[in-house]
Amino acid sequence: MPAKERKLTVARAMAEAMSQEMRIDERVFVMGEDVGPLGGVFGNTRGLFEEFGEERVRDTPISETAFMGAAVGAAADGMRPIVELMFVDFFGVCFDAIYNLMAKNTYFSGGHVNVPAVIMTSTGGGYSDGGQHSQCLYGTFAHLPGMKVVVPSNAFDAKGMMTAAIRDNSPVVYMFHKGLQGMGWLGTEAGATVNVPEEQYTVEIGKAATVSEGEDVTIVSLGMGVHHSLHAAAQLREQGVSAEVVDLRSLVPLDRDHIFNSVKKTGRLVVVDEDYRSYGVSGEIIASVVERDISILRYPPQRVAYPDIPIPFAHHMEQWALPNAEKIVAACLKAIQPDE
Amino acid sequence: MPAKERKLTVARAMAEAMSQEMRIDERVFVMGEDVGPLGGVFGNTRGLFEEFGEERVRDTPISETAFMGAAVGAAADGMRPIVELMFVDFFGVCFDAIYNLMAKNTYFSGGHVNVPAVIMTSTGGGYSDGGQHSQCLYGTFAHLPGMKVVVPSNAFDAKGMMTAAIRDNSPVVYMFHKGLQGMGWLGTEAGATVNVPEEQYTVEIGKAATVSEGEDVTIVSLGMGVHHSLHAAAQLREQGVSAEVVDLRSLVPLDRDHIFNSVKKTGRLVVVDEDYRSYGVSGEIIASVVERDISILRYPPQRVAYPDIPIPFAHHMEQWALPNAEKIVAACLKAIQPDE
Amino acid sequence: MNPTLEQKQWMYRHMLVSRLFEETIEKIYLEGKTPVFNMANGPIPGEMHLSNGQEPCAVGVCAHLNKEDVVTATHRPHHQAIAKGVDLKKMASEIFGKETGLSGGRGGHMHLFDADVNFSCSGIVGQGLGPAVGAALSRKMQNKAGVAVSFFGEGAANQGAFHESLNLAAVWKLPVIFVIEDNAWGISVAKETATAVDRNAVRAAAYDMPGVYVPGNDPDAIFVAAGEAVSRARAGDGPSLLDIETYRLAGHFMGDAEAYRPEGEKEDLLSKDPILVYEKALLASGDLSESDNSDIKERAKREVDEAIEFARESPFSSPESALDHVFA
Amino acid sequence: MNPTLEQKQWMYRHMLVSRLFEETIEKIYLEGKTPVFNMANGPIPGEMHLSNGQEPCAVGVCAHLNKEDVVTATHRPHHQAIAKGVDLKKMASEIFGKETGLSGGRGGHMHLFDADVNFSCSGIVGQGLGPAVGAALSRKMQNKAGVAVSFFGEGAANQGAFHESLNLAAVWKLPVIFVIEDNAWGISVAKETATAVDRNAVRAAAYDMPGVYVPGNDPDAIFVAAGEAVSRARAGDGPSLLDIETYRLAGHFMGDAEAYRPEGEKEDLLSKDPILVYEKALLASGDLSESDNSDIKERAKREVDEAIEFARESPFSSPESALDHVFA
Ligand SMILES: Cc1ncc(C[n+]2csc(CCOP(=O)(O)OP(=O)(O)O)c2C)c(N)n1
Ligand SMILES: Cc1ncc(C[n+]2csc(CCOP(=O)(O)OP(=O)(O)O)c2C)c(N)n1
Ligand SMILES: [Mg+2]
Ligand SMILES: [Mg+2]
Repeated sequence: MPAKERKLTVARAMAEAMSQEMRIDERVFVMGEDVGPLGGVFGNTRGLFEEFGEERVRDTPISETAFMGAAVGAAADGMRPIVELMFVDFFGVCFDAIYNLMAKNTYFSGGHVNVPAVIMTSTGGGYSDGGQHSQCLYGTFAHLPGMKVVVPSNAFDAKGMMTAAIRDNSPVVYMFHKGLQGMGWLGTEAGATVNVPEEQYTVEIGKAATVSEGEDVTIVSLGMGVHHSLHAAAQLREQGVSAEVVDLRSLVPLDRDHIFNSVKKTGRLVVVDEDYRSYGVSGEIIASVVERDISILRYPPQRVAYPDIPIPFAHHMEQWALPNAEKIVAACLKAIQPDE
Repeated sequence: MPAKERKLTVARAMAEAMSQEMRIDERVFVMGEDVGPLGGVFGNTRGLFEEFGEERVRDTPISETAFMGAAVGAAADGMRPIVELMFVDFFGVCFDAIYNLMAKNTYFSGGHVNVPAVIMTSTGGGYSDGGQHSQCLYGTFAHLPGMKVVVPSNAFDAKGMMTAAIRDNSPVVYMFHKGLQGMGWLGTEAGATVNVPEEQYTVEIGKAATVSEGEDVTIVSLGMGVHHSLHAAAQLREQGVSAEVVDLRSLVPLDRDHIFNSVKKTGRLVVVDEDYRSYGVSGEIIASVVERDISILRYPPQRVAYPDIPIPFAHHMEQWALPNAEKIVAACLKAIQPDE
Repeated sequence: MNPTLEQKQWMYRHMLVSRLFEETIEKIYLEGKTPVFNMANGPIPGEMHLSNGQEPCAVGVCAHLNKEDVVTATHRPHHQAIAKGVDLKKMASEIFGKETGLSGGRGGHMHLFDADVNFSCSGIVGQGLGPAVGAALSRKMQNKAGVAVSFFGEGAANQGAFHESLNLAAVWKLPVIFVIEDNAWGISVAKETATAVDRNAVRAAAYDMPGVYVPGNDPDAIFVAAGEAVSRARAGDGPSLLDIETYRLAGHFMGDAEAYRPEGEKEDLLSKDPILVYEKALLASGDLSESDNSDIKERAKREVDEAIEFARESPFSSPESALDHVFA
Repeated sequence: MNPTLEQKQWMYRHMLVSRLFEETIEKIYLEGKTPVFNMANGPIPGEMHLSNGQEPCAVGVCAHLNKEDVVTATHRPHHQAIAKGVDLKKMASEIFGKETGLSGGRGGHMHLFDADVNFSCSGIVGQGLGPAVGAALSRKMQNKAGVAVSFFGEGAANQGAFHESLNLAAVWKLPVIFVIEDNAWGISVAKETATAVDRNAVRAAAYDMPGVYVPGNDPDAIFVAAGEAVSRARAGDGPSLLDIETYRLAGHFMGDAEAYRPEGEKEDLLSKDPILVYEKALLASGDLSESDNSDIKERAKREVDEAIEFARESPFSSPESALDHVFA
């Protein structure tokens, strides 16, 4: 199979990026729970232990405070740790080391200390894992200064952004969605498993991408939401509506220009976010457009976001609450021509 | 001095509310670091130890994870704990117990378990306490479902909302701004120290208040920002501009109607927030208005918020970055008539 | 104090109910997940952590507890819930996500709450310790009967919450018992690579509290150690730590290939199945007659069958009711 | 191993510099804060945590360290910074919030970073332990010389970070030394009401590492204990815990009324000022001549004066430069 046609899952793309970078940069190492022989609960470190051994691929105790803190100390001392926080939901046991140290030490040191660490963490629900294993928390991480925050939606970006994240001299929080990983046991959105070049490359952090061009409405999303949005765009096309889908890819830095230019073209905005609705990504995207020029929006912007409720276990409740293509279609139609 | 003319600091108003409720409800108790004989680093538990003793006013070890968790367990078992997190900046060491348990147990239990706990925590900077002791983090708490979040701006609200918070059967995060506390050693915004009735009363959680009426522009703010906004409104009045100032008081629930109605009247919106600008309160307020009806806003809404940078120690840098009346005046003028 | 005949039979029966319950859940869990295993499918979606092999810890401790006593448990909670007397029908129904479940399906297998018997559990490692301390504090302050028990794994003993909670319980001398179910694994990570000491019991000294190691995964031995700890707590003498050797006979969760286990471990553990060992011992000592045994087994089977049937036949709540119960 | 004469004089001198520095800072801190004490005013605004009385811990440990060794310190960092060799001018300037400060004024008194000597500190209790473990890991993985030392208070020993970090350092056998400066107080909370054990040294057993209690607030005794721990770390034999008795001669921060102290405690502590005690001992033993002593004092005063002058005269950076250095 020629290289350009090689399809990889997001999990394998992540592992490949790490492995290729570890080959050329001795300072890079991986730590976290079950990242060793198991290869990561979500498969993204598979093969690394076998290739690099237990020194550079370290299983940790269930001590997130210690190993996140250790990542800060190791990064400040010249290493380039990649640390896994197995589920983003666990951030509450170790966030101090992340948001007060990893994110701020460069600033506090006046630029004299860099903290080139990558935190990779799984997000998202949809498979009934209950309210402590299904959250996205994109807004939580993006709100606090000093960390870059990226959210790849497919394997190509996953590899390129992982390489970029490892090479970045600032801390990067790399949030991957479980439903895109390509782990059989979780079910995978097919669109996430795409062609991935064998060679190393980077996808610039801070740049959004238009993944489907359109004229009538701009759908801004990230991660799993991009796929729902693409499905919605396909359905809309059948109804004669041309939707443009923007994949944010990076929340910090946020590509405000890209969003603005798309909305300027279409005049309508729908934001799709699997994170909680209020005080998060969806509000910021909307505000960032209207504070710049409110006249470009013809009708009220719409949000398709997770409601402000904990995530219920039961399949039918959770699915009811999650964003999906149907809700996005309805929101787009409303954004285009609200019934007044 | 007749009761209605009795002025109290926010700190004393908080202590009075707790003490009055503790007298009539045996289940209420206070715990945290230095809440006992010291009376709280910010004075809000002064006198409680003397009145209620060490059983009900408990100094804790510096073990936030344990005592926040303990608050959850005690509340579920019928007590009504008031817990102090000395600075909100410390949430990173104990957030799991807060956002994953305190906030979600009612939901996870299908309503069979209540967690009537109050977390009181100090916010805000302005006195050069550096980047780990000056944050607001309003957006961080308000983003996550299951906790009510209140932010009083003066002693009257502080007392009434504390009483309401203690009586609420849901967890309430009570965020008080250090610059409003009335602790001499911190400097205090004079407008926060107001008349407070001696008797018990409640201020309903979830209702915003218009603290200054106006016609030309709506300034929405909370906590310390309310005072900056009032000063700005006074300056604007001299320039012939009539600004309406809305004090949110509560972030969760958010009084969207109140905000909307004010903006509908004035046609212009400025949001003032000492928390970090992106993915926080300011974006949510703006989005909540425009998603409902974009036509009521004549010009782009403006934000005066803390930039997306860690908080610098040096006085001149910090003051430069903080919201203040001058910035609000400028934003209002821009909101009213942008130079295009 | 050694268990009485009645207590032994109680422990045996509850171990059996737990085992049978999980064996049934295990089968149902796989419905809709074959040939392609996708966690999102079937009547019971999501993660499923079974406790087979760890039943002795639950019964040995809970044999000393009443309804009023508080238990906080973990992501692997079935055996503890059953030993604590959680309503089996509502529990099964919750695991199916049904309206008649403990929480109407909002919690699920990792979030079982039964306020009637003061049981709760949760999904983050080490999360239950603080709440147990708080429940114990509540009892002490209210001068109300009842102790609190927090169950957790040896992996959780490396969380900060362990340290903070044990210290807090000790300085406030609270009626709480911390119970480590040491199954030697935290998912794929072996205890010896994660924990600096051979036995977590020694860590009790860091909090000036008794720490007892109980080897053998034996209900009677656990009963004895737990009895002392519970009495101590009831007498107002403060907290204790129990460090119990146990075995996880299955994977961390269903779908776990268990490739990380050393060769032969699984077979060895299965050969030491604590329920079979206990059954044999009870029969040999005469604490259990053959006919008692079949009665107990039948009763256990009936209870489990009824619970599962109840769950199967219960309706789902309306999807929109997902919005309910966010606040009190 | 006991300190040599040179090492004793080094320790004495660095204690003096620290004390003098803080006495000077103390005066300047109060400028603009009288008659009304408002933390926001004066040339040095914000919180100010002095370390007077705790100098022996810093010098006794740092006497064994080189530039390459890593130190993470706390909200009370001056003595440690000085003993570690942080540039005194830049440090003073940082405390004044000036452009020539270690971080151009972005960090301040609780966030002193000097990469040249691998020193950093921070404001959240227990925050430095994990980073010290990470620095030690870095050295081990890179096969580079250097150990890491984390200083913290006895109050911090009740944080989860303590437990997790000591365990992690032990299982990975890292060259790190955990140093508790036990001044008996965490703000107004006495150690005996917050800590379940009399001496934190016993907690080392929970991580299978040596734990040494050093009474007396005595530089020489600390030197000896620290020497062993540092040698152990350099030899690749893993981490240690030092639990040092010390005194906080001032309030928790400036402005603290210290009403929580039992009567007489303050006077008692002041009468045991470790620098005076050490000075006397050195003079008595002949390890310090009167003329050496005045040389040392003069040199210390000069250093401090120069540093303060440098800070005073340095310009502020531009306010907008607050936007710089958020990212690398
Ligand atoms: C704070 C936190 N970290 C990691 C996890 C993921 N996780 C779930 S169970 C588990 C292993 C727990 O091991 P142990 O405490 O020994 O309990 P066991 O599963 O063996 O019963 C891990 C790492 C989690 N749920 N919470
Ligand atoms: C996690 C956290 N909790 C609380 C505080 C507030 N605080 C600052 S210093 C301090 C006391 C620390 O005591 P100790 O560790 O003994 O150090 P000492 O001040 O005595 O040097 C407290 C509670 C904090 N900074 N961080
Ligand atoms: Mg285990
Ligand atoms: Mg102390």
